[in-house]
Order: sequence, then C-alpha cells, then structure tokens
Amino acid sequence: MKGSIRIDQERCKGCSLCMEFCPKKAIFLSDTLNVKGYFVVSFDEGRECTGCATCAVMCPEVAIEVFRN
Amino acid sequence: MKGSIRIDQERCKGCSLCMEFCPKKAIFLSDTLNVKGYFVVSFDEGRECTGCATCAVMCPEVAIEVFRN
Amino acid sequence: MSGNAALGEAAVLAGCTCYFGYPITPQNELTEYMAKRVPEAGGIFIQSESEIAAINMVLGASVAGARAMTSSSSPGMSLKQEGISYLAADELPAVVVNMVRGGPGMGNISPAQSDYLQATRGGGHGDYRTIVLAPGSVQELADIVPLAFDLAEAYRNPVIILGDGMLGQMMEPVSFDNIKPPKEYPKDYILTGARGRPSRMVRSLLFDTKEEEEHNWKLFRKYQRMEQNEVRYEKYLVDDAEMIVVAYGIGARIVKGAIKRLRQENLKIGMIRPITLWPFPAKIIRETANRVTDFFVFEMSTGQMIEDVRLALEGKGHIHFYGRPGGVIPTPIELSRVISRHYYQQSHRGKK
Amino acid sequence: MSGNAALGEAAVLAGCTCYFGYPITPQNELTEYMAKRVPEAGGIFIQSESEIAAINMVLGASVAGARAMTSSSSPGMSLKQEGISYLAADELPAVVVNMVRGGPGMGNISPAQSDYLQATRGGGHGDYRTIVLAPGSVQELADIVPLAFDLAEAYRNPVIILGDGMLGQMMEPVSFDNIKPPKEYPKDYILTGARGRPSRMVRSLLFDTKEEEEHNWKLFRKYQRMEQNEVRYEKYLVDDAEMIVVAYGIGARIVKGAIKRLRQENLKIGMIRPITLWPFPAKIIRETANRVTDFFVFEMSTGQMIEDVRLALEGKGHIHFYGRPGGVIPTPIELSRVISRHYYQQSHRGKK
Amino acid sequence: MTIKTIFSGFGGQGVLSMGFTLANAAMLEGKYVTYLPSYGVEVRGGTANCTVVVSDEEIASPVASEPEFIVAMNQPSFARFQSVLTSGGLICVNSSIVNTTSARGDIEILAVPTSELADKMGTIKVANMIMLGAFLKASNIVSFDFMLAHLQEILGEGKAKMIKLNQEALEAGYTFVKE
Amino acid sequence: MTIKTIFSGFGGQGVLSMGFTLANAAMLEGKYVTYLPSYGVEVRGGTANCTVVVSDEEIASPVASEPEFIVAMNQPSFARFQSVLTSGGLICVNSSIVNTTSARGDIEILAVPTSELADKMGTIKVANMIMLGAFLKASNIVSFDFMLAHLQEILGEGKAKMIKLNQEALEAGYTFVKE
Amino acid sequence: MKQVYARPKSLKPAHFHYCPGCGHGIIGRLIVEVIDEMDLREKAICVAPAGCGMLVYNYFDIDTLESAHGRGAAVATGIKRVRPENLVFSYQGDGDLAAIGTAEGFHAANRGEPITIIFVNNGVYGMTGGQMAPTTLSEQVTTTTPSGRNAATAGHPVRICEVFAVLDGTTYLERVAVNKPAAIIKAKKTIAKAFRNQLKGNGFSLVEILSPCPTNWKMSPIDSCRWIDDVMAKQFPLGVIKDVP
Amino acid sequence: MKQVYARPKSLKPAHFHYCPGCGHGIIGRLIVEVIDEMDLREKAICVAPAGCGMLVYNYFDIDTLESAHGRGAAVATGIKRVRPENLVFSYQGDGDLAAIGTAEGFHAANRGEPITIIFVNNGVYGMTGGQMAPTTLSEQVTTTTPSGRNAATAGHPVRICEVFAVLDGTTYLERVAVNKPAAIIKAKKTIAKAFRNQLKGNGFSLVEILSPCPTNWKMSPIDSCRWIDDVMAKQFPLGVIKDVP
Ligand SMILES: Cc1ncc(C[n+]2csc(CCOP(=O)(O)OP(=O)(O)O)c2C)c(N)n1
Ligand SMILES: Cc1ncc(C[n+]2csc(CCOP(=O)(O)OP(=O)(O)O)c2C)c(N)n1
Ligand code: SF4
Ligand code: SF4
Ligand code: SF4
Ligand code: SF4
Ligand code: SF4
Ligand code: SF4
Ligand SMILES: [Mg+2]
Ligand SMILES: [Mg+2]
Repeated sequence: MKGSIRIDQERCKGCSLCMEFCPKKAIFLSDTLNVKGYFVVSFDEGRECTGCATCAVMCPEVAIEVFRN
Repeated sequence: MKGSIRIDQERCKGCSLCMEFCPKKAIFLSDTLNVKGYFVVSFDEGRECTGCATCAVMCPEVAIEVFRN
Repeated sequence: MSGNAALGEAAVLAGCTCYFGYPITPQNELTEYMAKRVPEAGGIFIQSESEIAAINMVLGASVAGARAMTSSSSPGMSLKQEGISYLAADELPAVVVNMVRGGPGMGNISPAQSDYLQATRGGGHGDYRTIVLAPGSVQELADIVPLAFDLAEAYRNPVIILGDGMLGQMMEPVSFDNIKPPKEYPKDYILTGARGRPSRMVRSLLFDTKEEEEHNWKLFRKYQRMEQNEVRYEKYLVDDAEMIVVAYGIGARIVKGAIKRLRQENLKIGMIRPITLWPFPAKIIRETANRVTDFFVFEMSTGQMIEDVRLALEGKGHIHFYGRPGGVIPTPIELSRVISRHYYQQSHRGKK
Repeated sequence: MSGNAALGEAAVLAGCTCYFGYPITPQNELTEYMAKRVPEAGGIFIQSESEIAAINMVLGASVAGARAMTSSSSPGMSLKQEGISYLAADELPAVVVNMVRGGPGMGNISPAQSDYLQATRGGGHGDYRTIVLAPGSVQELADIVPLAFDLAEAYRNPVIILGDGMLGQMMEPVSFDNIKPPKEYPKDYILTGARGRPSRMVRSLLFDTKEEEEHNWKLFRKYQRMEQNEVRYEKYLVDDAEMIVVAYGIGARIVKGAIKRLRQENLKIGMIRPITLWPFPAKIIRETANRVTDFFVFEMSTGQMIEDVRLALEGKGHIHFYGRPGGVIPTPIELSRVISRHYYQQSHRGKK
Repeated sequence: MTIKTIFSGFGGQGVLSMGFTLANAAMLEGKYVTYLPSYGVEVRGGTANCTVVVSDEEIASPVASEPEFIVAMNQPSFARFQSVLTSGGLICVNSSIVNTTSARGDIEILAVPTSELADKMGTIKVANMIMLGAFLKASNIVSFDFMLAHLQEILGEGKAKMIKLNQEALEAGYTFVKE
Repeated sequence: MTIKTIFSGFGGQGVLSMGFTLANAAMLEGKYVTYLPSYGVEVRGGTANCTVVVSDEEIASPVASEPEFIVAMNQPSFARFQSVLTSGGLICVNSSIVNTTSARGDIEILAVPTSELADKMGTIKVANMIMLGAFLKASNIVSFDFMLAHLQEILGEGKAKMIKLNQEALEAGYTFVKE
Repeated sequence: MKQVYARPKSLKPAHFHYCPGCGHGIIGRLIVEVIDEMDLREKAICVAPAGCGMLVYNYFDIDTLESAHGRGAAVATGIKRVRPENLVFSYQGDGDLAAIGTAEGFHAANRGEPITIIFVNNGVYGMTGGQMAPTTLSEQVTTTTPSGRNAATAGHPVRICEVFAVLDGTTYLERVAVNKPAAIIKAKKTIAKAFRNQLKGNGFSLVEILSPCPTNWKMSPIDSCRWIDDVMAKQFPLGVIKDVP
Repeated sequence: MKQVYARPKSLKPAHFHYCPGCGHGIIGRLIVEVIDEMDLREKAICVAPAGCGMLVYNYFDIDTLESAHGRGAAVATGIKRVRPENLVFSYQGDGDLAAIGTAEGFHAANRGEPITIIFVNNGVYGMTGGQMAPTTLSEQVTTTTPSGRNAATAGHPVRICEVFAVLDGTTYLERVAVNKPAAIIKAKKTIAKAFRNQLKGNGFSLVEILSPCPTNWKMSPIDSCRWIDDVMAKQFPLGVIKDVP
C-alpha cells in the first residue's frame, strides 16, 4: 500500500512527534523556518509511506493530511 | 452498688433520652415545666439506681450528675 | 402572602423556569417555595452545593436561553460577585436576589441595608454595573420581579433585587394580575447547538486590549442608556415639603409611618424613595434641591446611599443622616422623633 | 528588581511569615517568589486550592498571631470578598494584594484600574472599609508593604494593596533599607490555646441586633479614625497649576510623563496623586479647588475614582475625564495631547 | 383603625403560627394585614416573636412600636414586651410558666394557664391555639366564628388532619376567658 | 538622556530575556531603569514584547511612546512596532524570518539573520543573545565590555552553565554588525 | 457518695441552644470530656462552623474562632501551620463540610494537614431550617426536597469518609454515632484517638458522627436515635474507614 | 489517491496557540473528530475553562461558552438542565477541575448530571506558567514547588477518577493518555464512549487524559510523551475506573 502526506508547514511547530512515531521514518526536520519562527518538518518523498496516518494521529497542530492509494 | 443522680431541671429539655436508656427506669417525665417551657424529667428516688451513668452519657444538655457509693 | 412566596410566585408567573440556590437565612422560604413550585410548573430547581455553583448554574441556564434566578443573603452574595461580573461581561440576563442581613462577616439575620455599595458599585471586579431594584412592599416585590426579568433581558445584564428579611417574611395581600407572560426578546446569542446556523461563542476573555476596551465602552454606553431610561422612584408628599427624607426599601416604609405622624403635627416632611438604587434618581433629588435645602437620609446601615445623595446634590443643600446598622429595625415613632429634631434644627438654622 | 519580587521581599523583611495564594496572571511572579523565599525565611507558604481557601488560611494565620498575606488579581479578588468582610468583622489584620487586570469577567491580563470601587467601597457585604494603598513605583511598592502590615495591625483591619500587572512586572532599582522589623502590637485577641488566661473567642456572629449595631458603630469609628489619620497623597507641581490631574498608581506615573512634556510647553498642569484610595484625599482636593477650577481625572477604567473626586469637590470646579479601560496603557504623549486639549478648552471657557 | 399585636415566646411554642393564623384570618376578612416574624436567632431554641398589624388602610410599617396587644408565652417575652405595650393595652400571658406580676399599672393582664389547659386536651402542641382563642375573645380583632368556620382555609391543606383538634383548642381558650 | 527600546517577537524567542539582560546591565551601571514585559496573551505561543527605558534621571513612565530603538524578532512585531519608532530611530530585525521592507524612509533598519547565525553556533536558543549583541553595537546603551564582563551577575546564578555560550553569542552578534 | 459523672471542667456554664434531643449537645460534651481527660484545654483551638454548632464557643471553654460557612478546614490549616504545637480541630456540619466546604475539606485532607475535623452528619441543614444536605438519604423529605430526595435530580447521599479515604493525606477516618450509650462511648474513644493522631503529627483525621436532628427529621428524640440504626447507618456504615498508624 | 486523514469538518481554520508538542492540540482534535463522526456538531455545546484550553472556542466549530475558572461543571449543569437534548461537555484542566473547581465537579458528579467532562491532566497549571497542580507528582519541580512537591506540606497527587468513582452519580470514568498513537486511538474511543453514555442519559461521565506539557515540564515533546508512560501513568494508572452501563 502506498501513501503520502501533506504537511501544512505554517501550522507545524516542529515538535517532531510525527517524525518520532512514523514507522517508516518518512518525515524529517527541515531547516525551513515558518512565519511563526519554527523549523518545520517535511515529508521525505523518497521514503516509503504506508499512509498509515500515524503521523496525523500524533500531530498536535492538525497539520498533516494523509492520502493512500 | 447504689447510685443516684442529680438533674439540673433548668437545663433539661425533656427529650426523654435518659429515661429511655436508663436500665433501671429510674427516671420519669414529670409534670413540672421549667422556665424554658419544657416538661422536665425527675429522678425516681424510689427506684434502684446503679449509678451506671448511662443517663448522663445520653443527656444532650449535660444536665445530669451521677453519684455512687 | 409572604414576600418570599410573592417573589417566587411572581418569578414563576414571569416565566422564570430555572432557580438555583443555596440555603441562607433570611431567604430560605424563597428557596423552599421554589423547591416546590418550580418543578410543579415544569421548571428546574437545584439546591446547589454553594452560592458560587448557583450563580454559575444561572449563567449556564441563561446562556441556554432560560429565565434564571438565584437568591441569597449578604455573605452568600459576596461569594457570587465573580459570577455576577461574568454575567455582566458576557452580557447575559439573570435575576439575583439579595435579602440583606446584618453584616459584615457572619453578622446576623435581621434586616439591614448594608450591602448598598456592593450592589450599586459592583462588588465584583471590572467596569460593570447592575440595575438594582429595591421594593418596599410585598406587592411591589411581586411587581418588580417581572420587571427585573424584562430589564435583564432587554439589556442583557444581571439585575439585582435588594430586599431584606423583613420584606421576605412579611405577609401582605398581593395580586399577580399585572404579570403577563414574558415578551419575546431576541435570542440570537444563546447556545442551543449550531443547528442550521454558524456556531456561537460566549466569552469575556478578550486578550486584545483594544477589543476589551471597546467592549468596556460598549458596556458603558449600555449603562448610560440604563441611567437615562430606567430610573425609578416614588415621591411622597414632596410638593410642599420643607425637608425631604431619602430612604429605600423597608426603611422607606418605616419612614412613611414616621411622616404620617409628623404630618399630623404639621411638620412638612416629604420623601423621595429610590426604587432603582442604580441608576440612582439623582436628577429628581438635585431638582428638588432648588426649592428644598434639607435632605434627611435614613439607612439601616452606617451610611452608604448617602454617597449617592451627596453626589446628586453636588454640594447643594444640607444633608442629615440617621443610620441603624446591624439589623436593628427602628420604629416609626423613633424615626419621627429623630426627623422632627433635625427638622427643628433646620428651621432654627434657617432663622439664623 | 521587579515589582512582584520587591513586594515579596518587602513583605518578608516586614515580618510576613505566612503567604497563601492561588496562581493568577499577572501576579504569578509574586506567588512564585514567595514559594521560594518564605520557606527559606522559615515561614509558611501554601499554594491553596482556590482564592477562597487562601483568604481563609490568611484569616486562620492572622488569628493565630502571624503576619499573613495573600495576593490575587481581579476575578480572584471577587472570590475573596466574603473572606475580607469576615476579616474586617473579626477585626483581624491581613494584607491583600490585588494586581488588577482588565475586566469584567475573564477580561485580560493587562494592567487596569477597574477594581477601584470594589476595593474602596467594599466588594464584600456589610458596613466595613479597608485601607487601600496604591503605589506608583517599585520603590514605593517596597515601602508600602511594611506600612500595609503596620496599618493592618494598628487598626486590626485588612489592608488592600492595589497594583497592576505593569507595576508587578516592571523592574526598577529598589532599596529595602527603610524596612525595620515590625513593632510589637498588642496581641491580646489572638488564639494560642487558653494557657494561663481565660479562653478567647473570635467571631462576627452577633445575633443580638443591638450588639451587632454597636459593633458596626465601633467599626465605623475606627474607619473615621483612619479617615482622619491615614490619608496619603503626593502633590506634583500643584502650587502654580491651573489644572490639576488626579490619577493614581501606574496611571499617575504616565501622567507625570505627560506633565513633564506639557510643562516644557509652559502648560501649568499639576497632579494630586492619591496614595491611599481609601481614605481618599478629599480635603486637599477640595482645598485646591479654592484656587483651581479644573480637575482632570485619568483612570485606566471607564471612570470609578471620578466619584470620589466629585464627592471631594462637592459641586465646585469642573471635572474632566479621560479613561482607558480594558487593559489599554496609554502613552505619556497621548495623555499630554488629551490633557492639553482639555486645558485649552478650559482657558477658552475661562474667557467666555 | 390600625391594631398591632406581638406574639412572643420560645421557638417551639408555636408563636409564629398563632400570628400567622390571625393574619390569614384578617386577610380573608378583607383587611390590610402585615405579618412579620422576627426570630431572634438563626438557631433553634431561641426566642421567637412575630408582629401582626391589621388595619383598614395601607400599613406604613409592619413594625409595632407601641402595640395594642401582646401575647407572651414565656417569661423573657413577658419581661421584654410588657414594657413596650401601649398604655391601656392588653397582655395575654401563658401563666403556666410565667410569673405575671408587672410593674406597670396602666396595662391589663390576661393570665391563661395554657400548658395546663393543653395538657387536659392531651397534647401540649395545642397550647398556642388555646392562647389564640383566649386572645381573640379579649381582642376581637377578627370574628371568632369567622375564624372557626374558615380554619381549614386559614391553616392551609397541609394541616387538614389537625383542624378539628385546633378548633377545639381555640374554643377551649375562647371559653376560658370570661365575658 | 532617556532611551526607550522595545524588544518584540514570538513567545518562545527569548525576547523578554533580551530586555531583561539589557535592563540588568544598565542597572548595574548605575542608571535609572525600568523593564516592562508585556505579554499579549496569558497563553503560550502568542507574541511577546518588553520595553526597557534607561535614563539618567527618574523615569516617569515605563511605557515607550516613540521609542528610539526597536528589536523585532518576527514579522508581526516588525509590522506593528516600526510604525511607532521615533523619527531617526533604529529597528533591528531578525531577517531570517522577517521581510524587512518598510514604508518609512525616516528610520534605520539593521537586518540580522539571527536564526542562521544561531544555527551556525549549533543551537537556535542563542538567537536572542546574538541579536542583543548586534543591538548593543548599534545602540551603545550600555558598554558591551561591561556586559560581557558582568554577564554572570546579570543573568543570575541559575544560568551559570550557559554563560560561556551566551558570551559567544553576544560577540557573534556584536561582530556581525560592521562599524 | 462520690460523684461518678460531673459536668466537664472545660464546659462553660451557658445552657445549650439546641433543640431537645439534639446530637450536637452530646457531641459537644464528648469533645470537652476528651479535652479534659487528655489535659488539652490550654492547647486546643477550635474552629466553629456556620450551622447549629456555631455557638460552641459559648460552651467550650477553649480558644475558639468562628469561620465562614464551609471554610473551617482552610482556617484550621492557617492556624495549625502557625501553631503546630496546638491541637487544632474544626467542628463542621454536613452542609458546611460536604457542600459549600467540599474543596477546603478535600484539599486539607489531601495535604494531610495534621488537623482533626469533627464532622456532624445529621443529614440536613439544621440551622437554616431543615433543607437537604449532601448526606440526606434518598427519598428523605426535607424542606427543599418536599417529595423526597430524588437522586436523579438532587444527587446521592455523599459518604465523606469513603471519599476522603481515597486521598493519601488522610490517616484516620472513622464513622460513629451518638444514638445510644454504647455508641456514644465509642464516639468518645474515637474522638480521643483522632486527637492523639493529630498530636503524634500523623496527618489528617476526621471523625464522622451520625447525629440526631429530631426537629428537622420531624421525629421524637427517641425515634431519631432508632432511625440512625435502622436507616441512616445502612447508608453510612459505622466503623473505621481508614487508619494509617 | 484518496484522502485517509483530513482536518475534521468541525475544526475552524484558526491555528492553535499551544506550545509545540502540547497534548491540548491532540485532545481538541480527537473531540472534534468524535463530534463529526457521531454527527453531533449541531447538538454539542462545549464549556471552555480558564487554562490553556480556554481558547477552544476559536477552534471548535460548535456552540461554546467560556466559564469562570473551575466552574465548568456548574455551568454545564445549568445548560444541560435547560437543554437535555444537547450534548453538553465541559473541557477542564487539572487546576480548573481538581483545585478551584473541586466542589463543582464533585457535586455535578454526585448528582449524576448527564454531562461529560474532558479532564486534561497535565500535572501543572499550564496557562499561568507552570505552577503546581493538585495532580503534580510528588517531588516534581514546578514554579511554586521549586525544590519539588513535598507531599507533607503541598499535598499528594489527586486521582480525580478514583475519587469520583466513590460517588453514586458517576457512571463512566476512564483514564487515558495522548502520548503515543495507540493511546491516542484509545483516547478517541473513550471520548466517543463517554459521549454515547451521555446521549443514553446515563449519568455523569468523565474522561481523564494524561497530556504532555513540554513547556512546563521542561522536556522535549518526545521526552514528555515518554515521561507519561514511565512516570506519570504509575501514579495515574490508565484504564476504566468505573463503567456502569
Ligand atoms: C456563605 C454562607 N452561605 C450560607 C449560610 C447559611 N447557613 C448557615 S448554617 C448553614 C448550613 C447548616 O447545615 P449543616 O452544616 O449541616 O449544620 P447543622 O446545622 O445541620 O448542624 C447554612 C446554609 C451562611 N452562613 N453563609
Ligand atoms: C478565579 C481565577 N483564579 C485564577 C485564574 C488564573 N488561571 C487561569 S488558568 C489557571 C490554571 C490553569 O491550569 P489548568 O487548569 O491545569 O489548565 P492547563 O493550562 O494546565 O491546561 C489559573 C490559575 C483565573 N482565571 N480565575
Ligand atoms: S502516513 Fe504513516 S508512514 Fe506515512 S508519513 Fe505518516 S506515519 Fe509515516
Ligand atoms: S507533529 Fe505536527 S506540529 Fe509536530 S512536527 Fe509534525 S507536523 Fe509539525
Ligand atoms: S445512673 Fe444508671 S441507673 Fe441511675 S438513673 Fe442513671 S441510667 Fe438509671
Ligand atoms: S436526657 Fe437530659 S435533657 Fe433529656 S430528658 Fe434527660 S435530663 Fe432532660
Ligand atoms: S435543628 Fe437539628 S441539629 Fe439544629 S439544634 Fe435542632 S435538632 Fe439540633
Ligand atoms: S503551557 Fe503546557 S499545556 Fe499550555 S499550551 Fe504550553 S504545553 Fe500546552
Ligand atoms: Mg447538618
Ligand atoms: Mg493543567
């Protein structure tokens, strides 16, 4: 099963919880600062994502949307 | 064992609790009204009193003193 | 019918469907009346765990759209102050009854008028005001209750009824014929679940100081409208009076008895009786001062309303004061003697 | 040092051994300071379960003979009103700090002056008064705290310190050199266990209305003594002033900045700054009105102290008002503009 | 005509209901009435009193300065209230427990041994109604027959079962007082 | 001379401690100082700002109308505070996340890419001290050497471990600003 | 003849104001007896409530303070912290402690304040005329539950001992009654034990006492005493609820 | 690709004000998800607290009222009694419910008010800057327990579920956490169950949620999540505390 996620980087506060709990380690902390002044996370397109939505479940900012085939 | 009690009739409110619980039934409700307007109880000198102080234990007005030989 | 029962009955007839209260003498009879009457009428009665819970249940019922009321007496009123401030800030209607007793602290349960400043100046925090109604008879109490609910809804603001144990316990004949079912006030702010409309929020938290300031001025303008439109008072033998007594509630009633006596002795005494303690009938008092120089303030306190009389008079005239705090109820005879003494001092002064 | 820390430190140095408080912005730094400092100094700190518990712990500590303090901000102060009324009724000393925030209701946490009436008129029930101190700088805060404890004990009455978040959070250099260990006040009323003396009781319940009335008049006379002896204020450039600003606390400080500017433009503006809000410096204001006709009241509220100014002036002079409620802090420039506008209106009026 | 009566005694003596009954009766008769209970203590066991004012016109004050009648069911009440009685007034006293000697010569005293009379009826609870009956005979504030007839209405439903006993008690008091 | 500075930014950016540090340093130097934090929200994550007034005489108001200096660590602060800056004043901007174009021609703008500079030092946490260093160079309100030397005293014991890092950060900012 | 029962030394001469058969009178006597027997008169400080027990300062010849309704535990906390060497106890009714004073009692208990609460559970608000208390039984008629307490709208009888037992700060909680001689003797021992617990510095103790209120129960004193055994104690079982030595 | 997770319909567009990694954000989302899934948007009325959760009315697209600090249960009672057909829940922190609001929560629970309390236990006063809460662990450092909470003077951590379980009016009490995916999914189910409990008219329900406060715990978000399992849940065991169907 192939999935992908969309991160609303303006909502992201870089708490890393999505990253930490992603079973596929498909999220990484970027060096992009958002308007709020946080370094935000990004989806690693190169990694396998199962669309399991674990990241969205963890995200305290409701910043992640998840898609799946 | 022989006992006797002294009832402060101005304190007595005629609740009858002493009477009720006296094992010797040595207290009776008199027809004397005290200044507060209550019919008060009296010690029945004619009855045997053991000086067990049950009456004093029950009395909510601390109106009873108990004596014993 | 007793004042307490009249109050309760009038409330029910005026559409009060929710009563929340905590026992305190001397208003227990009201709570007990409501315990029976409100559920009978299909409404909600809760004996709450405290006065604080009661005022917050009132707030909840009010935001849900119901006519809600609570009642208490002095110490309990102090506990409700935070809640009253919230009601005012949230612009929610509610009727709060205080059957004032002797204070401060535990005090006693006799009738007193020593919560005047708390009621009129807002014992709670922040810039807010509440209309304060002070009935002087059981019938007036019955008439004032529906008025209180109407004012509360018309202005979306808590309204306080200030009585005392004497008024509550006094029995007088009373008619409820004047009470009509409540008008329909706009309810576009209440919470009912966001069915077929955008969701609503009711709050008084305004972090943005500019917003909070605007809200404060908005409330202020509302209070100004109340001051313009809601002043109520009774004039009693004012027209030819040479000395005006200012007294309210049950105190005014005793004064009336005194004045009746004094009039028999041809002393020209009249009375202005504020029915709304806030907004205070300052204008009529000030106008009266154009003709009358002497004002006699009687309160069952060490002197609280006297400040409002001083504010009204703006330095005009001469103020006399007689106070009986602590739950003491003076008699008409006593008052007539005191008033006449001051009256003669006054004529004396006039002659100098 | 921050105002909050200065307050705490001054309290400890003045012999305050008990602090009971409940968190609320903007006075948390004080509670936190006390959490560390009081136990260090061998005293008692409790973060109580509520403001109500705090004020009642204060009452307990006070009756046990300790110098006790609590602090809060507006909504929390409303909850303390019953307790303050009991302290006054029981004639127990205590210091209660209110770092006022924008209200009513939840409001916000910005500095405001909208609890003036609550503090000066007794938000609690019954005929009682509390001395209300309003410092205007961190140093004055540090100086006023020992004074507050002394007044509380001297009169056996709660004393309120009215500040705001600005004063609490502001940091200024401060010296505590003036603080001496507390005087010995008679403690013949405190509860210590009836060792070698008759047992004592402390209570405010006086069922007998005559007794309660006597108690009320006794308190009243005490309050009169306070009015005679404890009025405090600061005069700033009053002697040649053509217009007097009346402002207090941090508001007065901003006014000072404005006056400095205005003086540079040769506008003769002065200020009377009440340091005790109750008893209010009415006399000096009234006397000043013999010479000056215009009084400009500035408050960070929609207007509360203005009543005291009106009472003081008794119809004399002309009162101008500028209010910024809701936690808005005006700037000296803004104030100087507003004041000068009124000043010119005034000269204009004078010429008519 | 405005007539003021103070009923006084201990908390448990039914003092308030005496006044309450009178006030209700007068109200039914179409008079202006105020009834003002004034318990001296929030707590039990204190003294209680109430004031009933009955008038043909609106009543200015429910407080009785210089009452025309007093009913005193106990000693402290007798001591306290006899002194405020208007000159020529009447004081009805529960002589079972009150020493009725008074220093005042300008008032009338009606001694009713209510406790004994009640005892005869089998229950001390009706002492107050006995006193009320006696008081009505002496004062005539409301018609005795009217009260007897409307007692059910006056006392309210709750007391239905007691009506008969109360009527008897009222009558016992009424007839105790000689014309 | 009275100099007013507003430090502004997000809650977590250490804005308050910048002002606090400056105020403490000036106090140690024997100046009159007021420091006034004014967090806009009781809650987390809001904007924060504080005002430091340093003067040779008693300070009338801790509020800065027309400040001489502004430090803006984020976009909203830049937008809000540049407009109150006195004519000829200086605004120091965290250019890492702020677009520094301003409509005003009468003020000076100092762009400091604090986030990047901090990143280079290994922790974003020192961004504020970098900015403070840059600010001191540009404003000269207190002596930079004095601050460096007394940093321990200024920051208080709690921060002992961080002193060295903070000194480096201050210096990084200071040297970033060209003479 | 020698006197085997005399009025306790630390009882003032004033007559009680309680109604005939009221448990407050018995409880007050027991407290004073314990104080005398343990020689605590010069150590004891009592916090009186708002409630029928409020006038205990007229009866107890010890230092006493009246507290605002429900705040006894907070006031006692303030006193005890300042004077840890004293015996500090608060005397509270069920309205006072279990309704308006819930939070203060709860948190004093949770802090393990070494104070003692004498908790008079008479199932009603005695002083204010017999309204429902949190401890009123289901279906019990009071002036504010005219057709009996309906648990669905007015709540269930609150068992304070059982609630406080959950809190780690409590060390001694026992429920007793004063409705018959043996129970009264037991109650006295329990009060003594609670006081000893405090003197040992052993945290928070509370003695809950089922107490007749004949007036508001509308029963004779004797029936009231029976009702405690027959009905009330079913809801409020007697005995030690918690005892952490 | 189809969307398998989207922002819930009843969430307003506003960004949360919470600190990075704060549990409030997760809990708010769960509530709204349940509301959407159970189709309750038009039925729900939320009572917001004073606390970090106070701005939920900016996020929840349902009718919401702010209550005074600690009074949520009383306010919710007022609303629910007037509108029994609505879903009424109060959102409260541990300071709000377990300190100042002790009495209101306790008695709403005891009356069995058919409301639901979402009780966010983060062991501190988040909003006011990290002071001790009643639920703060022993020895835990906060701004008002600078050398760690000393149970002897500052009290023990209060277990609200266990306390409320003693009250007869409560029907469903469960403790969950939002510190890892499985726990969060469980928490959501629990909230849904509590709401269903209310809709069935089945008395008072409360969901206690152990929730990270990285800012005041002075830990990273991830460490905070771990700390909940490793330390906090030892004091506050997860699971059903009471479930009366
Ligand atoms: C703030 C406040 N609210 C209410 C009261 C009135 N009040 C006095 S005692 C009491 C309750 C008494 O009941 P309880 O505590 O059970 O004591 P009891 O009389 O039954 O022994 C109440 C409600 C008060 N004095 N203060
Ligand atoms: C009467 C009153 N007292 C105090 C406050 C200040 N206050 C606001 S929120 C809060 C506590 C917040 O802690 P908690 O309930 O645990 O919520 P959290 O922020 O941790 O989610 C306090 C004390 C207030 N608003 N009102
Ligand atoms: S959906 Fe699952 S696999 Fe994909 S990024 Fe999120 S957590 Fe990782
Ligand atoms: S969980 Fe959400 S807020 Fe946290 S890093 Fe991931 S996307 Fe950003
Ligand atoms: S002492 Fe015992 S036997 Fe004697 S009267 Fe009393 S109870 Fe009866
Ligand atoms: S127990 Fe006491 S009050 Fe009751 S009847 Fe006996 S002596 Fe009298
Ligand atoms: S009302 Fe009840 S508790 Fe109060 S004194 Fe009378 S019997 Fe005792
Ligand atoms: S302070 Fe704690 S609870 Fe509050 S928003 Fe920040 S992390 Fe969340
Ligand atoms: Mg009780
Ligand atoms: Mg919390």
